[in-house]
Amino acid sequence: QLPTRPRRNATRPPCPAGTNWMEGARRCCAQCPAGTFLLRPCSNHSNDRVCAPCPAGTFLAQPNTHRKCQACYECDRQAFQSVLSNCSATSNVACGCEPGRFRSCLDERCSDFSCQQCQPCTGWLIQRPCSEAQDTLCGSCKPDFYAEGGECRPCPTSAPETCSKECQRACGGGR
Amino acid sequence: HLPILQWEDKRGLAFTKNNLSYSSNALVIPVSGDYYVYAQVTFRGPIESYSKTNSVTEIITKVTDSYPEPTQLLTGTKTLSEKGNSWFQPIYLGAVVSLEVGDKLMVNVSDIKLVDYTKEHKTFFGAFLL
Amino acid sequence: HLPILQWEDKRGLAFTKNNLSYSSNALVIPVSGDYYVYAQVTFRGPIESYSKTNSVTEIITKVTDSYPEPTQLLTGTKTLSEKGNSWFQPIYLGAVVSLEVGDKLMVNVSDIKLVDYTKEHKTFFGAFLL
Amino acid sequence: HLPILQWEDKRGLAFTKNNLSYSSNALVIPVSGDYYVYAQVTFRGPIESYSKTNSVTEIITKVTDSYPEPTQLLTGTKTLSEKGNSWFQPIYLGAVVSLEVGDKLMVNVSDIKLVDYTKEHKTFFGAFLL
Repeated sequence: QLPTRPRRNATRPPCPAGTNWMEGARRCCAQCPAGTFLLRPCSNHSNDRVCAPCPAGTFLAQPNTHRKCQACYECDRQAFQSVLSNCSATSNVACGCEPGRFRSCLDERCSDFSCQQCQPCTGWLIQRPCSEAQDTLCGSCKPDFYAEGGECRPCPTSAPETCSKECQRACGGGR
Repeated sequence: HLPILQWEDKRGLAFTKNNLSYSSNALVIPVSGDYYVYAQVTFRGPIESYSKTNSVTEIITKVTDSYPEPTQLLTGTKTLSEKGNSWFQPIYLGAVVSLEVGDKLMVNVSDIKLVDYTKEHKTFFGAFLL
Repeated sequence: HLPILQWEDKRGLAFTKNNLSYSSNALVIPVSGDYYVYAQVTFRGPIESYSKTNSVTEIITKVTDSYPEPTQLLTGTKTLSEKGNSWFQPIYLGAVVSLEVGDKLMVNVSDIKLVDYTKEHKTFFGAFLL
Repeated sequence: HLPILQWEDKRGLAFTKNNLSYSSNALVIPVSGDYYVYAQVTFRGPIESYSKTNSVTEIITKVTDSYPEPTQLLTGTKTLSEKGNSWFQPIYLGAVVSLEVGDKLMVNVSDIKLVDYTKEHKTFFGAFLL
């Protein structure tokens, strides 16, 4: 018996835009729109695929021929994360930090982050307010405050003579 | 007893088949035999109003009609040395165990508030018949 | 996206069979079904000229024809508390996932320079059909 | 060579079947094929009269008639950063390896005195044919 010539693996042609290759039907089939998944694939003679909406708690952000939607993430409420936008059929949940906190990223991707408390800068002028992305940046001491030991202290109202040099400078000693 | 984790069994990557079902926080064994049972729990902290955590523990437990108390099948215990700032600690467990039809498998943890439940690919639990 | 690891698929302990093939950094699924997918990456540091690393992450990812974006299947994230001196940190991941013919599996890491690729028994990746 | 762990193969959760037998600290392979081999060792310390331990290592090793030296199949190495006080560190390893009939599988550890052997669900070892 002549050795049979192995059939060249029919490399499939790239599918036109808006369609995906379906191994079962061995043809390109229309994608389902974002927010839906492929409930029933197209048969090999017609484009009769059936799409169904993603059930609650799942989503698909792109047109697809996926058999299942992806599960939404959850915001880490115990770590003081807040929901910036809820999960919808076409987008995953977006998480941020509760007011008065900023993101401390685990790595550059920042897909994992904790919500640290913004520093209050009591006695300091605020150079840059706390935001979702970064902590408050304290500036110099407020008027009627003077810097000492890395802190801003209120100018003494009485007994100014105990005032340090910096205190006198900032608080106008001898008032 | 340590708190028992609840699981999603349908959405996203989760699924059950071949009659291995999930009910009241447990995988229910449909046919006696040897199963490879596995689970990963990602723990994370610290949680603000919370004393410092020294260790985290994950236990895969079996509850069976033939014995009144749960049996600990697999245990992972890890002490923590991350000081103060935020920490992540995954614990993976997996092994072959002999199970009877009707046995229930659960995952217990030392502290449920330290479990990272936010993403399905970080904390998961499963079993398959050999 | 995170960097993708490259693998040896023939020499030493490495092998592929039953049409599960390896090409362009991915295991290619030959037949639809449920697979136990696993990988261990041993990370090590510090590396000179390198700012302090706070954490390491390993992710097993799936790329499929049916969706334009990769799907994260399994993730291990560990913070590091070894101060300054040299450290080793293995992360093992394994679970059952449902895959379609043609799906591709890859391993992403937070930082490829921290991966200990020197010994095949310290960093490995595989899958088998149930 | 690193010390070899001894195992219980009958009592409690332990069992051997399908001719996969245990003798002189090794699992003995009854038929050639691909096996998923796994082991977890829980290490714990410190031990009195003991200098500080910097790391722990677990290795699954193969001894075969066809080669005079053991082959390291899987290795987990972890540095320790727990200062002084008591610590626990589990290391899990698992992967598919091709084995020949008569091959022996063993678990080596960096230091046997640091192994927590007190509970069967914390330190375990096994294999199954795919």
